[in-house]
Amino acid sequence: MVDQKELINAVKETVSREDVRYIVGYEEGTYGFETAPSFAYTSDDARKFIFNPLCTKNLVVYPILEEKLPLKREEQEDDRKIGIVVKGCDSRALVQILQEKGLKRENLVLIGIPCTGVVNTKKIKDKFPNQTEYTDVKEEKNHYVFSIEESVQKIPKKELLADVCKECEYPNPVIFDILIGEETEVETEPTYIEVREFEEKSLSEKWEYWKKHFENCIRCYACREACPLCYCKTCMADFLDPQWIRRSVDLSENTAWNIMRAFHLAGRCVSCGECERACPAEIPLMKLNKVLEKEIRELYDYTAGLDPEEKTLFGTFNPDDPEEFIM
Amino acid sequence: MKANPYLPSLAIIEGVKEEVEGNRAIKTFRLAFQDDKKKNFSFIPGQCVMISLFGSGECMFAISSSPTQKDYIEVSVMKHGKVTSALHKLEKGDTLGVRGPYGNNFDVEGWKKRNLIFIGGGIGQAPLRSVINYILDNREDYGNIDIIYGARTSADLCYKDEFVELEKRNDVKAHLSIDVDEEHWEKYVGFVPDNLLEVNPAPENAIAITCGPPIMIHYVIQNLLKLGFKEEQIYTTLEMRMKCGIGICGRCNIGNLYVCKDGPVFSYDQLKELQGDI
Amino acid sequence: MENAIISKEKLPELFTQIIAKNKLFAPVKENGFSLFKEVEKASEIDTSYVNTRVPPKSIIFKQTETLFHFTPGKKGNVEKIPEENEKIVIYAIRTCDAKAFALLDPVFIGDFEDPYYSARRRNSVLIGLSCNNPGPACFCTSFDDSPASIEYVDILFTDLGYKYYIEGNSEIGKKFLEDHKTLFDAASGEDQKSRDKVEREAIGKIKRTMKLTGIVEKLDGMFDHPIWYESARKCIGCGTCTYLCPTCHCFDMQDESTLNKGARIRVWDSCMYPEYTHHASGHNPRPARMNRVRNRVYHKFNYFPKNTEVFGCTGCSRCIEYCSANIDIIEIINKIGEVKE
Amino acid sequence: MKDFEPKIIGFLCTWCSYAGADLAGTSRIQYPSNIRIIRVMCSGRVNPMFVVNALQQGADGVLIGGCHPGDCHYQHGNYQARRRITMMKKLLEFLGIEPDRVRMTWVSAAEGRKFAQVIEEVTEDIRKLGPMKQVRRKNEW
Repeated sequence: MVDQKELINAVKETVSREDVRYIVGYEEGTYGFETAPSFAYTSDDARKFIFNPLCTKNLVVYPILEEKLPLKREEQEDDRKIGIVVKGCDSRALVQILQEKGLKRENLVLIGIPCTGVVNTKKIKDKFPNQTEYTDVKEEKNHYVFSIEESVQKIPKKELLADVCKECEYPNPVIFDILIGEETEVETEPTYIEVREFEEKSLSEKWEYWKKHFENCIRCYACREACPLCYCKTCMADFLDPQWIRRSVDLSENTAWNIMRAFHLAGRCVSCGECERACPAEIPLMKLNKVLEKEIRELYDYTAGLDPEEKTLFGTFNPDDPEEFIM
Repeated sequence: MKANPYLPSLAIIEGVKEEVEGNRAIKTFRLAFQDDKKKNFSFIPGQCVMISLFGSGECMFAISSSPTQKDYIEVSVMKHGKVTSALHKLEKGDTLGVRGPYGNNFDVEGWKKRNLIFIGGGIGQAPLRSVINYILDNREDYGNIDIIYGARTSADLCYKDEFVELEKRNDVKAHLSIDVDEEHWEKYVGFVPDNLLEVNPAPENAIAITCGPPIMIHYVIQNLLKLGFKEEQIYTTLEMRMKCGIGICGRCNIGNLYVCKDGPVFSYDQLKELQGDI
Repeated sequence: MENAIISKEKLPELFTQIIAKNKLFAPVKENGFSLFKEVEKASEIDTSYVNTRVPPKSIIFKQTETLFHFTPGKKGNVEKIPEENEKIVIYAIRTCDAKAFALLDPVFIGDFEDPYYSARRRNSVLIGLSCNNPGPACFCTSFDDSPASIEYVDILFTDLGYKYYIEGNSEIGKKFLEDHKTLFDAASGEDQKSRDKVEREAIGKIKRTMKLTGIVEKLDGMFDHPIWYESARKCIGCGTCTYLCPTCHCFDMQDESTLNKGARIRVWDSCMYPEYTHHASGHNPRPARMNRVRNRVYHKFNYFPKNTEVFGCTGCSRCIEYCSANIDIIEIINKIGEVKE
Repeated sequence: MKDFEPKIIGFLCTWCSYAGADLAGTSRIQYPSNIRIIRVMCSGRVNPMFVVNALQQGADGVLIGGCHPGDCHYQHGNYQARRRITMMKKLLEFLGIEPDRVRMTWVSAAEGRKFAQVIEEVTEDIRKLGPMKQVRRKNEW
C-alpha cells in the first residue's frame, strides 16, 4: 500500500527543484474506475497525485511522446529533467529505452512505486457498469475494497487483478531515484501457463483463434501509440514508399501488422500490458508478447529491461545460439 | 444522380518541360483530355486539379496554364513525395487521370482596371502563372502589372524562358531575385519579402497576390501591410495535404473551411478571421 | 400502421422475413464485445449491449472501400465498379448512432455526392432500439435527445420485458411495418405508458451533462487558450477516439495494385495522427498533439455547427470510454464553458 | 494438390549462398525451378518483414541463405539473422502459420551441390504444406 502523503511530498519536493520541468503521475479520473495521467508543474499541482490499484497506465510513454517543435527565434530548448512515477514494469520499459539510447538517464527523475498489481479495468467495469462517480479502490489483505453507492464492496484480488500482473516478477522498480514505501515481496516465478496451454493446440486451431481476432482489428494503431517502446520516429507501418503494409483493413494486412508489432517488441517487451489495455478491439496482444518473452528466455536466457548497460537481444548474439532448424 | 466525383478522366501527356533540375526538380506537364471532358472542361485561374498516376496515387496541383489556352492544361510539379517522384518519370504520351477543376478562383473579373502585384516564391509561381498569362491575354483590361519572383538559386527559378520574354515587354515589370549571391547574377539578391520592399509598389487601386512557402507568405503579408496595403487587397493561395478534393476527407481544413473546396484562394481579411492551423 | 407491439417469441420470425429480402446487420457478441455484423440467423443477434465498439457507420461508410478499378502504370485506364443496390436493414441501432447518419448526410451528400455512401444510405432501413441502460459516460440528453428518440430512425423498438413496443417514423418505416403487420399486435394505451416509463427511467440513468449553451461562440475566442495544452498533454495520439466516433468521417485514399490490376481504395483515417496533415514538403500545419486535439474538439463543437447548424457529436460516449488516457470530452467542453472571458 | 508448384523466394547473401547458387548453375547441377532468388548483401540484411511480405504477395515459402557461422563477410550478420529468424518462426507457429514455410540455410560459395540439395528439400517440404493461405493478399477489390 502506497502512502499518499509520502508520494505527494516526494513529488512536491522534486518538482520544486530547479532542474525539474514537470512530473507525470496519476490523478483521479473523470468517472467510474478511471484514473488519468497528471502533470505537475508546480508543487501545488502535486496535491492531485494518487496511487492505487486503478493506476494502470504506463507513464513512460510521455517523455518519449514529447514533440520537439521548431524553436522560435531566441527561444532556448528546455532541457530540464522530466519526472515520472514508475511501477516495476514501467521502470523496466525505461531501462529498455535507456539501453537503446532513446532517452538519457540524466534527463529523468524517477519516483519509484513498489507495485502489488493493478486492476483489470475492463473486468471491474463489467461488474459495476453504471458507476458514474469516480471510485477509489484500495487493496486490503488480498481484497480490493471500494464503496459503490454507500455499500462497501470487498472483492478477492484474484478476481480483478490484471492478467499481466498475475505472473509479475519485477513489481519493484529496477531503477529509481526515490522509492515510496516498502518493496513488495516477489513470490511468483513465471509459468507462462496460458501461453503453454495455447501452444498445445493444432496449427489450424491456433489460426482460427487469431483469425477471429485479427479480423476485428481496426488498425487504429492504439497498441503502438500506447506502447512506451514503440517510439520510432516513423513507424514502418506509416511508410508510403516502400509500403510495407497496405492501408486497407483486411485479414492479410491486419495479420502482417500484428506480426510486425509483436516482432518489433521481441526481446524488448516488458509486459506492462499497455497495448492490450489500449486495444479497442480486445485483441489478446499480450499473448503474442508473452510467447516471445518465454522463447527468448528459454533460448537465450535473456530478459528485457533489467540493466541499462546490457546490449539488446537482436543487437548481440552468441555463437552457440540454437540452430537446429538450419539446413 | 450526380456523377461520381472520385472517377478521374483520362488525359495524355502532350509534353514535359524541365523547369528545374536537381534535388528539388520541377517539371511542367502539358495534358490533353481524351474523352468528352475535352469539350466541357473549363476553369478560372486559381483552380486546382487532382492528378492521378494509377498505382502511385493522387495529388492536387494548381493549374499553371491560362484558361485562354483551350487545347490543354499545364501543371508544374516539384519532385518531393511518392506520387510526384513517380510523375517525374513520365514521358510524352503517357496517361494520367485528372479530376476537377476544384476550389475557388482568383477574382479576375473583379480585378479589371486595377494594378496587380504578383509575389511568388519557388514553385509557388505555378498558380500565379495561370493568372499572369490570363491577364496578359486580356492586357487592355488591367492596370500596371508587377511580378516579383524569387527562388533559392538562379537554377531554382521556374519558367526561366518565359521570364526572358516578359522582360522584353514594356507593359509588364518583372523583378527577379535569388536568396544567395551568385556569379553573373545582376538582379536582386535576398529574400522575396525584402525584394518586395525594394520594389515598393503603391497600394492605391492595387491588388497583391502571393503564393510560396508558408514562411514567405507570412512575411510578404507583413511587408504588404507595412507598404500600406489593406487586408482586403491581399490575396493568397494556399496548399494543404489533400485526398478527396471535395471537402469530405477532412484533412485540409483551416477552421470550418476546406482548402480544397472553399479555397485555395483566400484574401487576407478572410484568412485572419479563420481559426485554424495553417 | 403506426404503433404496435411484437412479442419476443415472434421476433425470430420477423428476422427471418427480413433476411429473406434484405441484408440484415445487427449487433452480435464476439470475443467479449459487441459489434454490428451481417447476420444470417436470428439467433446470432445479441441486444444485451450498451453500445457496440465500432459504430454502425461502418455499414454505410465502410472502413475500407473500393472506389474504382484501374490498370496501373504509365498507360493506365479506369474501370468503374457497379453500384451497390442491395437493401440493407440495420437492426438495434441506438439513437445516438442513428443520429450520426443525420449528421453525416450533409457531409457526404452536399456540394458533391459521394455515390458509395449515398447508395447505401438510400437503400437502408434503420430499426432503432431504445437504450434502456445507458452507459456511465453517456450524455445524449445534453443534445436534447433521449435514449428513445425516434427522429433519426425509421422504426423504433422499445424493450418492454416480454415484448417490444414498435413505432414507425418515416414513410419507409411505416411501409415496413405494413409489410410485416401479420406479426404485430396493436399497441394499447397501457403499452404506450410503459414505453414512456422505460424512456423516463433510461433518461434518469444518464448522470453526466455537457453544458452546451453558447459554446460555439465561446470557442470562437478560445483558439489560443492554454486549455488546449492542458487537455492535450495526456493524449497519446492513438486515434481510437476518432475511429470509434460515429460522426468522424475522415478518410485516406490510396492506390493498391499488383502488376496488372489495381484499385483506388479509401480507408478511415484519423486527425490524431501527425501524418494526416503532413505535407510532402515537410511542413505540418498541425505538428503537435495540442493542435490535433484542438482540431478534433473544434471540428465537433465549432466547425460542424458553423457548417450545418448542429453539433458534430451525439453523446455516444465511446471516445470517453475507450480513451486510454481518460481524455473526457464532457470535461473539456464544461471547462471551456467555465473559462471567464 | 498434385499440380501444386510452390513458389519460393530465396534471400541469398551475395558472398556465400548466392555464389553457391552460381556454382550450382555453372556446374550444371539440376535443381527445382521453384525458387526465385533475390540477392542481398548479407543474411543479416533480411528484415523479417521481407518474409511476411513475400508470404503476403504470393510466396508459399521463404528461404534465407547465409554464410556458415564464423564466415560472415561482415563478421556476424548471419548470427544476428539466426536469432531473428528463430523468433520469426516461433511467432509464426504461435499464430498458426506453418513455421516450416520459413527456412534458413548456410551455404558457402563452394557448396553448389549442397545448394541444389537444399532447394530440392525445401521445395518438397513446401509442396507438402500446400499453398500459403493465411496471410495471402486476395487482391480482390
